[in-house]
Amino acid sequence: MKKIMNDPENIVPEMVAGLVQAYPQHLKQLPDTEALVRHDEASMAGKVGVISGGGSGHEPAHAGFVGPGMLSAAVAGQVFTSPTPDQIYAAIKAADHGKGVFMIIKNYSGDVMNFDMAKDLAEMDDIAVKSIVVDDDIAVENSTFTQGRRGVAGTIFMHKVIGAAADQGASLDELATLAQKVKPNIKTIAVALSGATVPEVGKPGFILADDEIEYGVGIHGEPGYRKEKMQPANALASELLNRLKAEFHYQAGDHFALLVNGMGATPLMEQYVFTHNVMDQLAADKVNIDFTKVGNNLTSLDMAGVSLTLFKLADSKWLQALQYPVDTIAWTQK
Amino acid sequence: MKKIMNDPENIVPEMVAGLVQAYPQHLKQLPDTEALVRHDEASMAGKVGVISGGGSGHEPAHAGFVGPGMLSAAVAGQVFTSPTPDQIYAAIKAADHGKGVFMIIKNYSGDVMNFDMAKDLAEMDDIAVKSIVVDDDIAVENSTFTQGRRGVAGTIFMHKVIGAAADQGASLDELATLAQKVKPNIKTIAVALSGATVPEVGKPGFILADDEIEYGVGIHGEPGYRKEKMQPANALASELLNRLKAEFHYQAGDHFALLVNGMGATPLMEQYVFTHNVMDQLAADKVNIDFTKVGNNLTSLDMAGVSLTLFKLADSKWLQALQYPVDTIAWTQK
Amino acid sequence: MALTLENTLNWLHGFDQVIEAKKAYLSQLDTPIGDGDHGNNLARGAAAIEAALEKNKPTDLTAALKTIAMALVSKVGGASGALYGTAFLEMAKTSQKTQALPDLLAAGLAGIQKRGSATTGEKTMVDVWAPVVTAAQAGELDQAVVDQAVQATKEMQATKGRASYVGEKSVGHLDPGAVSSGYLFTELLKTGVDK
Amino acid sequence: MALTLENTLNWLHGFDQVIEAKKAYLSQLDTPIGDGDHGNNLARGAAAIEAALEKNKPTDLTAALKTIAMALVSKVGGASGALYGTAFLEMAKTSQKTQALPDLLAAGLAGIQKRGSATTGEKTMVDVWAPVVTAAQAGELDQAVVDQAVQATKEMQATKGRASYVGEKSVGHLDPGAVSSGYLFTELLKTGVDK
Ligand SMILES: Nc1ncnc2c1ncn2[C@@H]1O[C@H](COP(=O)(O)OP(=O)(O)O)[C@@H](O)[C@H]1O
Ligand SMILES: Nc1ncnc2c1ncn2[C@@H]1O[C@H](COP(=O)(O)OP(=O)(O)O)[C@@H](O)[C@H]1O
Ligand SMILES: [Mg+2]
Ligand SMILES: [Mg+2]
Ligand SMILES: [Mg+2]
Ligand SMILES: [Mg+2]
Repeated sequence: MKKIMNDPENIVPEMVAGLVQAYPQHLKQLPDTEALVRHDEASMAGKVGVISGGGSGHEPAHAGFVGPGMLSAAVAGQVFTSPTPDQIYAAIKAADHGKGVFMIIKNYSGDVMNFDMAKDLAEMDDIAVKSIVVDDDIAVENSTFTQGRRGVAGTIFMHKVIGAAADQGASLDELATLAQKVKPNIKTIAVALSGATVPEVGKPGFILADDEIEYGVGIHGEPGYRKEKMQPANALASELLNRLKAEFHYQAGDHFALLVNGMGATPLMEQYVFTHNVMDQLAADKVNIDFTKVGNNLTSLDMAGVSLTLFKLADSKWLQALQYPVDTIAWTQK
Repeated sequence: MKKIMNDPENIVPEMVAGLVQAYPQHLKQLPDTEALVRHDEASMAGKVGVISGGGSGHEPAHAGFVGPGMLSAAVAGQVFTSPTPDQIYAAIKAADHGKGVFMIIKNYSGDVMNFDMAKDLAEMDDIAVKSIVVDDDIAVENSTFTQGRRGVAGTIFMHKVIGAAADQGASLDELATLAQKVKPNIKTIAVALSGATVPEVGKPGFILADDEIEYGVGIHGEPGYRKEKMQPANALASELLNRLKAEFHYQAGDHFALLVNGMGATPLMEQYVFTHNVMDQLAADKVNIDFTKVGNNLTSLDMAGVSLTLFKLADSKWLQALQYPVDTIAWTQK
Repeated sequence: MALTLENTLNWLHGFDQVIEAKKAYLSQLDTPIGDGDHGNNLARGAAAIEAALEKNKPTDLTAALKTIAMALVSKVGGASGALYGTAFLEMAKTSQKTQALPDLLAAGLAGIQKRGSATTGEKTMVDVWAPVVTAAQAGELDQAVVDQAVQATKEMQATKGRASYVGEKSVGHLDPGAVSSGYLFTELLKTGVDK
Repeated sequence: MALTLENTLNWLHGFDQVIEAKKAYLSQLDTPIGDGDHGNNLARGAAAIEAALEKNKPTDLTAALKTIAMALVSKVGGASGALYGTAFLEMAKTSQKTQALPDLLAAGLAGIQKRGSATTGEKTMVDVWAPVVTAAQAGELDQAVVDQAVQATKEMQATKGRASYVGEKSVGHLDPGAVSSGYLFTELLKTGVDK
């Protein structure tokens, strides 16, 4: 393992320090935490705060999405490990401007439990907190025999839609209702070409052969649903789209937003080729893609691969929310 | 080699197709070329056109920097291979709105010769063309015994400064003068952790051992100045900063812009850690960093590593140019 | 069978040492069915417990358990941080009323179940805590109970926690949280509190 | 010693086949001292020449040379595209006045030097073109001249082109553009134009 780092135990604090040094116009670090809040205090006045976070290793998520029109604050846990309740609570306090705080959580037991504990702490201080648990990864069966589906890259669409609504003055209850409506319309599926190496572990979480890929891998290297020989981009696109089609039963004339997300080590060149194949296939099905985003948005350290998210724009306001102005490190739009 | 692609011979046209499908609001493809021009025609009216380009494999450069405030058009050659003069000429024609066209070229023989040929073609059609050849890579000795220094990631600062000036109405001559002034103030040096694999070649251009790095590698895998054992991020930062310091002889109170550029396979987490170490060391030298950008801006396919660019802000207008509004796929700023 | 300030400190010192020693093994157990961090997570917690006990120097059992809980809650992260943290927090609360080991462990288990809503048979640390509590309440807690409980998680299919995402493939692997809980109770027994 | 439509077509067909066959080798030569694409670059050009000659069916030498030049210019890219393209464009221009081989090759060389401003000894294709032109002008062009010129690039240190970035390390490697130029002249000789 070669990684640009110093002591692996300090990789998260050093990363957070780098973020704040590089982008003081966007972020402020809360004292004694790895929680980052918007530099622009005024943009939060009188609005519900929106926070998110989780383990580190998914950069630019989540701090890269903190700013006007999106998150109020983000909390960075250790690599692939939920942040602790005290840190989440610090973010809640910083994000609260009298209207309460909405938390966007990815469905992992650690995240759910630690954010829940933080909510308990906040409620003891009379801060109103509501939350949504995003579970967009269709690779995992959605049965009572699991913890439910995992929350992965589609979460950034939730950040964007909720962030836009909060910026426009939606109440905490309205955000909770909106999030519940949006949630079943965001679905994601990934393919991995290589495993990610957690700095403190020093070797990949899983190993694929030189000609092997794995469908359905999670953002911490959780196993997927099938390994097979490497396929052309076009075939990868078909496989992943077929899975999404089986979920959405999409039809000619349907409207979607599309996210092609690089897992960390896959160059943009490959992501654009993949996007091309995906969009051609969707066009053949006469599905409308009204919004597209391509790039490393919610990564898995140095994993090679991509994930594909479709967000069914069942309500035209959701497209407006995606197009709403935003000013963060990783997503800026006029 | 596992890459998300179809036929490697078609990787560039498929990538360009994906770009245009994903971002029609930013880019238009010129017929029968891999040249991309701003979607927003009106933003170019009455202004000097600014074009750039080069071999592909450096994404998001160069198409990712096409838009109001930056490039008018970009030309994508085959992977690591200069685009051909006919395609460059098509970009010149699309970028020309009566005030001429300024070309930003990276110092590689292929690029220089093909852009020169395109200029010959344009001048036969009475389009005024001027250009700058950026040579920011200090890894290579700047002697008469080489083709001069290579043009690498610092070029995007040139795109930004020239793009801002063009947008504010600078003439072709003014842009040429500005570019000449800016050029010696941009300097870059890289460290590679692994080599890049050209899709059609199928194996890495160079191979580093599991614990080995190479300083000074170029963006096409051109050899650097020293191989050694992997070092902590802090030591990498010192090595690269010492080289830059020896060039700039910077002193307490100097003002710089900073670019930390990922080579393609290096996660943002590592880039932020490296940024932190770099900025701490610059702060210790009491050097002011007035502008910072971190991320994959001018990559080398799937190479792991980073490059470090310092841009001496000898004229305060240059900082304003960096901060000037821009609206492209990869660099958006209000 | 009661916890005291002294045996609790011995207990946790022992646990912290084992965790540090078994850090790599625990993360390795977490690799096929999880995300490979359980050992690193707990090692951060173990170091934090040592530092906090050193710094706070608690003078009664409740203070000690609370110090331990807060160290876990604020340093471990992940599922196990919230779970172990809640367990020790509930034990601290209960210790104000009783110091009886079975009651304290039962309070810890209740905390884990409140936080994670897992029952037995779901291949989690609950599968170690629950039989240990039952045995302690019956006055029959010994190393065999602990070892059997840990081993039993091997053949279970996970339906809670990250391992549930692996589905059937979780069968055949020990649960990392069960193994670390096994260390916790092994160290408890070493203090002789059950004698 | 004159180029005709017929021997030029034979010449280029031969060249295109060799390039396709030697594509991997040429890229391999370009790896230690360049960016490993010279074979792929020229293979695109070779295919384009074949396609363009097939499509345009030129009926005189000038048209043939121009077709070849445009195919190279628009498909090869990189340094070699501009250089080979300019060489054939200059040969096309000159062929309107003379079809004598030495004059045409000299025009090609002049084009390469105008475009790339390299002289001999800089480890580029000029180090093959220049001795070939000299020999042709003296009526002494044969395979030995070509082979010697190519081999001589091995011990040179590059001061032009991408290989110049390697500095001293370029010594000991054949120059890829010199090798491909060697193929060009080898195929030229095979047409018997020198007889
Ligand atoms: N809902 C739950 N209830 C009880 N224990 C659980 C639950 N979810 C996870 N665990 C325990 O946590 C352990 C994993 O801890 P750890 O690896 O530190 O956290 P994470 O899964 O967040 O990476 C599992 O082995 C399991 O014993
Ligand atoms: N300035 C120059 N003058 C003459 N020949 C040159 C010059 N620069 C490069 N070359 C030739 O071009 C060859 C490299 O071609 P190629 O690999 O296709 O282009 P690139 O260097 O752009 O990748 C070199 O081996 C050399 O012979
Ligand atoms: Mg974890
Ligand atoms: Mg090249
Ligand atoms: Mg884990
Ligand atoms: Mg080359």
